[in-house]
Amino acid sequence: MTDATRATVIERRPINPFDLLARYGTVIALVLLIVFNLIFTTNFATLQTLNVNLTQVCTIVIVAVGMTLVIATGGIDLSVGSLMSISGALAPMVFMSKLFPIGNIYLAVALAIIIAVGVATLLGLFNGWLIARFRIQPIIATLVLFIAGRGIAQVMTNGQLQTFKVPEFQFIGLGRVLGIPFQVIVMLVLVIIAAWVIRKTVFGRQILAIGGNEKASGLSGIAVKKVKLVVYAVSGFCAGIAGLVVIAINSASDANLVGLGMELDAIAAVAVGGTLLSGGRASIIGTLLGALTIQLVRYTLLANGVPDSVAQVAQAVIIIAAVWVQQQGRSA
Amino acid sequence: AVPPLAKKDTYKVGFAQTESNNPWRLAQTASMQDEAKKRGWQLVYTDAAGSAAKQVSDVNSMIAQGVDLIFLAPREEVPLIPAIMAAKGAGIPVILLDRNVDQSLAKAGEDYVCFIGSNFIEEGQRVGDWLVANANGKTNIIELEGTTGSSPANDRKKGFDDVIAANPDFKILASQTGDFNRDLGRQVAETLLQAHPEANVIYAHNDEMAIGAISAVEAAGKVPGTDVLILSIDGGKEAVGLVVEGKIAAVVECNPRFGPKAFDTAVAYANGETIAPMIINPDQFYDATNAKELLPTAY
Amino acid sequence: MTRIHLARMVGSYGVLIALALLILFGYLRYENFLGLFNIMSVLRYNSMFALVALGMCFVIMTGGIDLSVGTVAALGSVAAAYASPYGPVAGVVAGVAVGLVVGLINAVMITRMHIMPFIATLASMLAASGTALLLANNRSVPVSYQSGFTELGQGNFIGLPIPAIIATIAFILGWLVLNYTATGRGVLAVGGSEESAKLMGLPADRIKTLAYVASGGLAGLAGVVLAAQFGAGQPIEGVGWELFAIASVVVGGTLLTGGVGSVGATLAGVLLLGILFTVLNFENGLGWISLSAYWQSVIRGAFLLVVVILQARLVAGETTRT
Amino acid sequence: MGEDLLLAMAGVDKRFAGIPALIGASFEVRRGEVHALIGQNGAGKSTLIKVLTGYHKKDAGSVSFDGKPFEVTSPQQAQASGISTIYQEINLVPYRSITENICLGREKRRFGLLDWGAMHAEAERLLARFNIKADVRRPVMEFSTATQQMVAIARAIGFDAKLVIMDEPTSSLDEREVGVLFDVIRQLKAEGVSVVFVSHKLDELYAVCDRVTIMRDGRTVRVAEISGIGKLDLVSSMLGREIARVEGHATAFTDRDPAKLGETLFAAEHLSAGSAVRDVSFSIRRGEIAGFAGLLGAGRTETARLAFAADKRSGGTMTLGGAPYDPASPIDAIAAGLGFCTEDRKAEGIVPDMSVAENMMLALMPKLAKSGIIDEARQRVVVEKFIKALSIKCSGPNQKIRELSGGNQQKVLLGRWLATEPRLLILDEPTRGIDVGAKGEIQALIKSLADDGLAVLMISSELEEVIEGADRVFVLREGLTVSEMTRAEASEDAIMAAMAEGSPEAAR
Ligand SMILES: Nc1ncnc2c1ncn2[C@@H]1O[C@H](COP(=O)(O)OP(=O)(O)OP(=O)(O)O)[C@@H](O)[C@H]1O
Ligand SMILES: Nc1ncnc2c1ncn2[C@@H]1O[C@H](COP(=O)(O)OP(=O)(O)OP(=O)(O)O)[C@@H](O)[C@H]1O
Ligand SMILES: [Mg+2]
Ligand SMILES: [Mg+2]
Repeated sequence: MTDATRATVIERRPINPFDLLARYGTVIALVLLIVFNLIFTTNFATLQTLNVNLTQVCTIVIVAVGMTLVIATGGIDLSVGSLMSISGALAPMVFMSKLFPIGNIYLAVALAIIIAVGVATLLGLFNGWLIARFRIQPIIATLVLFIAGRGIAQVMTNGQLQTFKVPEFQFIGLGRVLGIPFQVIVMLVLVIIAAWVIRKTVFGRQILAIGGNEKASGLSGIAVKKVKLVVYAVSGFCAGIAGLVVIAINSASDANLVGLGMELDAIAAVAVGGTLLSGGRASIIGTLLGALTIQLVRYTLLANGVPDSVAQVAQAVIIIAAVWVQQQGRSA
Repeated sequence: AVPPLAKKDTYKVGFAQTESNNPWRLAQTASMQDEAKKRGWQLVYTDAAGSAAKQVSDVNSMIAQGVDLIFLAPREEVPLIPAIMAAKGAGIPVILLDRNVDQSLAKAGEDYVCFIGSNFIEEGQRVGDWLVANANGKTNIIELEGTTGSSPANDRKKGFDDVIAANPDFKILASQTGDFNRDLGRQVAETLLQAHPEANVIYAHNDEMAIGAISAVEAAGKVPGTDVLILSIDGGKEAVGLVVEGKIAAVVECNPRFGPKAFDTAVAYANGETIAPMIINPDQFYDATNAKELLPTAY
Repeated sequence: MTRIHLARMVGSYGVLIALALLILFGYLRYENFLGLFNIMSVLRYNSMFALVALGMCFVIMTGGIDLSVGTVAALGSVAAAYASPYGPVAGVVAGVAVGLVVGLINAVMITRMHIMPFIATLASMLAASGTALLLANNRSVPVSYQSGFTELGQGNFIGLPIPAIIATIAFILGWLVLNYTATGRGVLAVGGSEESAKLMGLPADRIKTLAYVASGGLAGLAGVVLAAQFGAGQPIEGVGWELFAIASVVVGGTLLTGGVGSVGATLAGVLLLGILFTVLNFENGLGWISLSAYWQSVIRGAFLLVVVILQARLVAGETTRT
Repeated sequence: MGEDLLLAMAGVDKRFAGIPALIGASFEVRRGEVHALIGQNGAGKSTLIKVLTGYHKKDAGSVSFDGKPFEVTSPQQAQASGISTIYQEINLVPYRSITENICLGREKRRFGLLDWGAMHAEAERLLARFNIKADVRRPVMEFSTATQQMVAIARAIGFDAKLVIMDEPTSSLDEREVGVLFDVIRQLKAEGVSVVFVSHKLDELYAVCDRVTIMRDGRTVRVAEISGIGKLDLVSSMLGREIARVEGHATAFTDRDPAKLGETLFAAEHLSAGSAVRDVSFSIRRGEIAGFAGLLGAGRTETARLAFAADKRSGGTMTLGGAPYDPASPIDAIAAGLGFCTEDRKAEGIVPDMSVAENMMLALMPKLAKSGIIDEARQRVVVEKFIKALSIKCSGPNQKIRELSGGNQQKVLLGRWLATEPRLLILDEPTRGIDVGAKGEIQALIKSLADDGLAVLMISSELEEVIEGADRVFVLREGLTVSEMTRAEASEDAIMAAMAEGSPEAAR
């Protein structure tokens, strides 16, 4: 590149401070939070703190990965929390042989995982079917399972807590590989796959195209319905996995509570991560950072003894600030 | 005065439950339903899903259906008053279960028959008293509160905190809500243990959060019962079992099996007996000294 | 070729037909279902949701959404409870005022800071809840029974529950505003195509601001009714009201994408979903099957499913061009 | 001279994200004149207008209107000050009725409430000026693009404005309707209203305008009396270079050798769907450009959509390459070798937030991918080839398509289909809203594609384009094929006659 062309490039795109803020806004927020904690929060700079935060953020990230894809198509999935509870209710019923007897515990656990995640995926597919086939608006279509899904899980278990001690299964939530919690590995794998799909595959591009202009996508030969079906199924799949992680850590499955409020946490993580709710864009890494930011905010408030009521207000302010800063960079 | 209850062989009674999202409530509902079945009474059951407003509307629909008597487990002290008054106006006696209502607005023996239940403040006090007596130098407390704004959370906190305030050796390092929820209780305990490594007592407002706290303590590489004393309220079987194992140090019972007492009271009222305005359940206290022996009787 | 008209009519009349069928079902199956006591109690209770849904309806017609209505109602009830000793007017002013303030904050975030309504109101939902708990010190705040404030919730006027009268007046005003004022038409225009509306010279931001402020104010008013009806400001009430309101609005045929909507059908939607609860309660009372609360949510979900699928099919049947 | 100036803009600068769209542009309009504003795609015409009406904020410059300095921050204020505007992309609210679209912003009231009766009457009255009778209570989205355009114009006229700005009002109108519009413009002029008229159709300028301002690359390069400037002069000022054109041709289509046409590639018999398409039959041969002519709403777009399976047909059969062709969706159509460039660029063409490259690769992407993974390198080659071949003006393949001017967006979409190497390419209004330079390029391109054996179905409301470009013309009227003409038969008079009153019998 010659000096002259470089000069014109700079002339055309002057560096905008907000641009930087927007692109790295979430990272900057994260760094600021960490610095704050290093100064004010006792016992912060330890490996255990990292461990606590990573394991606590896992389920949100896993769900938010699916949510990011859904949102990229211009949709939304309110049912994720309920799907988590269904998956969480089903798995113990299988591996504790409540549904049918299974001799081998490894087989039982494998079946439990497959059935639980499979059902969640199918229910996600059902969401997609409502949306693609009947053109029901996503908020309403997924509101159906948001309401009914938890009810189904509660009916299945009669609302009772299922407790268990099955280390083979609980490895999902408590195990470690090379010192890294297994659930964190699951989370990272999902994040990497999803980021790769969005960036590098035809499917990813089609998701973004549908979110950007559904009619144009259809006329360009994209199987809009199929893509939507798959995307909602993936969201169900992620919720199914997240449900298993939650019950594995707690050695108990409570259909009433597993995944309660998860939809809002996941959506907030996606938004703070810089993905527009209107569709057409997706940043999986952003979602990861968004979730980490929200998690760290929570950690900070809890660790410093801020009462719940004040913490709610603080979280609200921080979500808005994060989203606003990103918006600034875009519109400038 | 409270409307009378005619003497009959069987009754159609209402039970307005607050919510069904925790084991304690489920046990309470089951106890009521079993008792109704045993006596051959018809039970009209509603669930307010945690909303006081919906509970009032539930009571109203029971009134519309013409039940003979209403068992009400009020969500809150004040907002359920209109329901009690509506029932009274419709000539239907009401018996309150497990939570009372504001006595300045409605009175037992006048607006409703009576209150049967536990005293949440006292529960907190009993835990506090036990800790003061058995602390063995463990004085740095983390408190896991119930759902913010709910009356058991407020009262169990008040009872406990008052005892602690009177004993200057003890210190509450942090007090945060775990929403009566095992998963959240665990997460909050993890965070608070991390921020306050010197903590050696965890007081949880219910069993679920206490069990979550055990996981948190173990995840932090500490031994529950040895490094950290865990205290709880409710005293379900799982928790009492953990007392036997030594993971929970002590737990106050808050027995949800209301059925027999509630129905007996209704029959007594129909018979014209005088009913005490407050019937407090005798609740157990479990610790290492008695847990093993009492485990079979825990609910 | 009145596809859109037909679709809209199906949306509006469909919900009315469903409502009529549900009421008929209740009347035939249960004793006292149409008894005076039950009617009054259903109207009294559902007025709060009607107020919230009315505001939501306007917001949705602009193409937005307001998730904060439930916790704003809770906040409003706390404010009204504190003001209740000074009489009903003071209570109303206090409750509505906090609602208006939150609505204004929502509007500023959405129109000035260009934050998506879903996120903006999600944040204010959290913030309003936190503020309500702070104000109320985590407890219910009893209202004054002496000042006449509770009449707003518990009283009757010409034989009708006062909350129902308040809601009816609000809906008549809402209907007039939507159909007979420039602002009302502007709401639909902005929802239909914001850019077009702006280029046409409509004050899009002002219209959206009005919608969110109205929604906040109505939620605050619902909070006043809540406090008056149950005798306490309740910081933890209002959970899930936003979803109930959204469902009512959509069942009433209003498009979530904005631009098309009906105030009357929204009211029918509220009653439809509200009466469903009552029907479930009565069904339990029959003693045939004791529906646990869990089955109730499954049934409610299934009911919503049937209604929206029917609606979608009727609309799709009339629309060929994709 | 100064006192009869209604509008004077001088030294106007406007940048988008640092990229200049206007550089010291100036623009003056006298009272009671019809003033043409022309320039290539992306010259800055629409931007200049949006700056004037306060939709965009200008970075520098001065504006005076009606003798006073003019500072507005919203279209609403501009409207209130007497400037009413029809923007380039039709800007109506689709779900709302014609009446609302016409009367929004100046509602009629009685007792403080809207007087619907009076508003409907007003809407009907205004539409009547354009010889349009329509149920004004129905949502505008139910009407054809042309009617919508007329509604937008009626709306603008309805304000008692001193200045009416029309940004490419005729791009979706047919000749008859353009005639009606010109009558209205002349009436306005007679009433002393000034009109700014933006168009790429040069003949129209000569028909109705008094003066012309020419823009190029964000600058005002020339202002002249229209009577004092020749077409060639006009075009070369616009393009900034001398151009030689074949006299006697209004388009870039040159004569073609009928002998080169191959056998029939595509044939449709008795297509029908709803009331828009009742009975349409046509065929296209290899290497042939078939044209669809017809008035607006004749059903041309609908027919094309049926062939592409964008809509379901209710009757009729189709063959492709001799074999039965029965696609279930656009996916099948594309697989069979069809391409379809839609008339509504904004709604059905571009994905605004995606880059030029991504937009262009949308249809081809699956083919260029290896087991579902995008092959960036191969894509880049294709994209760069088409950017060059179509001379698309953009900062690079990664620029967002929404930042491009309308004409350049259209070229990207053309590239999207050409990249799939189709056998039959359907082009619905391919040169709508495109400047003469680009238009000529696109027309020449269509011709050379056909010369290479591609079958093209071209729908155009510009008669010249159909007459000079098409080897065979099918005339549609009210959902029926009413006439089929060879190049030799297709004269302007013959087509117009068929469009207006042809009957199906004449077709065979
Ligand atoms: N909102 C916008 N954001 C970024 N760039 C823009 C925007 N609007 C216009 N531009 C750019 O400004 C320049 C001028 O565009 P404008 O639409 O004014 O051209 P035009 O003369 O109206 O062209 P056409 O004849 O194709 O309509 C173009 O380079 C275009 O890409
Ligand atoms: N979205 C729509 N809703 C209702 N009717 C429509 C719609 N689009 C087109 N029509 C009707 O279908 C008929 C054919 O329209 P079509 O767009 O195919 O005409 P066309 O000849 O292609 O004209 P144009 O030049 O406007 O594209 C017209 O009567 C029109 O009013
Ligand atoms: Mg333009
Ligand atoms: Mg057309």
